[in-house]
Amino acid sequence: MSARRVILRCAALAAALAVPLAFGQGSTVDEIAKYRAALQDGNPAELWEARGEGLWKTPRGPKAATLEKCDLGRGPGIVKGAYAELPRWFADAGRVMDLETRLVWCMVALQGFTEADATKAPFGAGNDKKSDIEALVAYVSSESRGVPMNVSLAGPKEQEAYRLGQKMFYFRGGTHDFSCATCHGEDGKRIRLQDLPNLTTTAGARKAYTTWPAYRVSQGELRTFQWRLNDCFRQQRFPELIYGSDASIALTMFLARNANGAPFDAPAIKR
Amino acid sequence: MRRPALLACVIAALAATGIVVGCASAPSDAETQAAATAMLKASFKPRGQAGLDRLDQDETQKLCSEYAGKTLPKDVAARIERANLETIRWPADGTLVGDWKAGEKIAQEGRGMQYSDDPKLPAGANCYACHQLSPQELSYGTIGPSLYRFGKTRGYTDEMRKYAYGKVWNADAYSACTNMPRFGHKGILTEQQVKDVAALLMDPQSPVNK
Amino acid sequence: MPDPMKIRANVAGDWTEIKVLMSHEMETGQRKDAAGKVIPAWFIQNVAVTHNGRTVLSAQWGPAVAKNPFIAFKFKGGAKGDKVVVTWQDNRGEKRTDEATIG
Amino acid sequence: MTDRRLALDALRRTVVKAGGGAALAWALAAAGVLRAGHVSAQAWNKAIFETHGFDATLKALGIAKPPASKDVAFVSTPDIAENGAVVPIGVASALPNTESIAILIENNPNMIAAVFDIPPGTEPAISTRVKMGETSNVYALVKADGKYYLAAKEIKVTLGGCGG
Repeated sequence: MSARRVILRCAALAAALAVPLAFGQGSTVDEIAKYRAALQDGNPAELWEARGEGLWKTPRGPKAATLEKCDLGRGPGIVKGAYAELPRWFADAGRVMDLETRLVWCMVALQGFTEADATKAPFGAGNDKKSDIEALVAYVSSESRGVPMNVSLAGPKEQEAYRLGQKMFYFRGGTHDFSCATCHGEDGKRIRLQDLPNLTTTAGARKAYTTWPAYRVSQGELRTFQWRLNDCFRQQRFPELIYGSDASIALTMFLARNANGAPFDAPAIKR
Repeated sequence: MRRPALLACVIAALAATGIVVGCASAPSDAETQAAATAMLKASFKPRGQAGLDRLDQDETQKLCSEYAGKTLPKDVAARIERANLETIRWPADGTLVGDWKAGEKIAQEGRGMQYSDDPKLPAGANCYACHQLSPQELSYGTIGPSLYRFGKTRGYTDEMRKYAYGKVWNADAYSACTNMPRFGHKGILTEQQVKDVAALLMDPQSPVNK
Repeated sequence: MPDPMKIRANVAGDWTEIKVLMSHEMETGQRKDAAGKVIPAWFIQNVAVTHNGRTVLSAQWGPAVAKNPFIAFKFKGGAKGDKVVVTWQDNRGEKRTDEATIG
Repeated sequence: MTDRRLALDALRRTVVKAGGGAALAWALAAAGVLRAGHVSAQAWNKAIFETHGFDATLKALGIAKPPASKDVAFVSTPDIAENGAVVPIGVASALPNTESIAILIENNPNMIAAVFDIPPGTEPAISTRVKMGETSNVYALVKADGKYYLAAKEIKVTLGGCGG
């Protein structure tokens, strides 16, 4: 029925025209703002947050351990405010990590999962293929709501990740010559009717970064920042970004650091 | 996630090729660029029609990445435009515009060249993602300029038809480091498709010119 | 087993406001999977909300209710500390009941 | 009290057809007779959820075309939905003795999306979210004091972003 048609249209895009002539651009934009506002009250991301909290506190894996001793950077078990300080350097892992790579690391180190198991299905697909990581990210990130972003570049590896992430942002490639900057390098632009944040400015990076993870109504799923990057590169016509790869973390570092100072405001809800 | 040693490898590789990486000082821009490129190649995997070769930059992509966010020097811009102009394959039959109705469909179609797309299906150009064209379509983007009344305002001349075709085939030939893909040059669109898009812009009967 | 609901129940003056989020696919039965096979319909059909054993809202739904359904409404007579109970049942006969305390 | 409500009106017919039992349990639960959580049966009026188009739907409900009422209003309902998979709909009735509120989407394959029964003491206003396959008229069908009333609104469905 409707959902199928919605998806077909999504895929084909061609049908995007359901708005008749009488509607001016101004009112279209206003009405879509109203639509987005109406969604704010009652965000299904809360369902993921609740499931994630359960997963965090339940003994799991070969070692039957909880994640309550997982050190997200502020000390073992401290979840409050952790997301607002990530990515960061972790000496025990010898690597700069974002939340998702850190969660995988904890699932391996504390719970005894293999890395392959922990990263098997990072992006959920419906009730039969729920992602534990998406739920954990929803929970952990929700514990930073209202906390100002405070990503540190104190260490050399953190600085390096930031520099490489910046380069990556401007890297043009693929069949379409797209880089991140193609769509996210200027103020006030949009693709179709979708507003594009200018991620090269503090204001743009803040607005974008602090509203991920988010419940995507188009997918009915809670999506993380790794997913956001993965899907951007798909649309950039690049090959697939490897989950938790160095490039994914470097780019996250670049964007998260640029958002410093802004209160974190997710999980959010988006189209 | 098994790549904590990657950056170290990159640095080692750079050192091996004779680039000295200072320990205390920040690396040069070129060194960072090289490290970023190496990191990128290790961070993607081939999927569907998108192989790792898509990360191999051609000269235009390399220069446009290097100068992104900076002013593009005039001589570099001229070099890029010249090189890209030479790539344009003009139609053997001399006809530069095709069917605007087919062009409208191509302008609406967002699929093509993504690893999630069926490579057997023709790719679209998704012009509306970035441009206003036919006034009936209100869901258009603003990354590129409005092309509404493209032919009507510029005149239905041979020169403009040639420009429309050439621009769709290889936009960098006319504007170095533009955001616009090089649809013909990169094999996204066929010659006929480029003609059809040109028709959408240049046919007096096209809704774009109404 | 279905995931728990998220229920908010807050009293302000005479009115108690209830907001419920349910974890459910709400599959329409008209979509196809990647292999072209129809994905069977799977959706919540009945919902009931009770306060102190009295029904304050009941509903019948079709598959056009959005995935991970949300409802919000108000009723009179709730007091801080009272329990509100929400139950749903879907077309597979699966059921979920959760409760919340009015705050 | 149960027969005052739209869904239950229709439900009774199902109950009769199905021979009672299970369906009745839900009806009773909905009416607050059984304790919540003790409902094991399923009662759902299949007939009213399988109609397409306005006339067929009214017929399934067993009613004539109701008059439009200014006392039935859409609240917090946008004119344009950025994505048809989730369309917020709010309906409020100012009619005395409102008994039920139904949401109907004309161009969906099945027109009735949801029926809410409003017992005394519950505000006749409900917010929820529906799916829409395409731009369509959306109706709020309210039963109050035994009579039906209607409000209509067109909601346009568009899609943004790159697509695909």
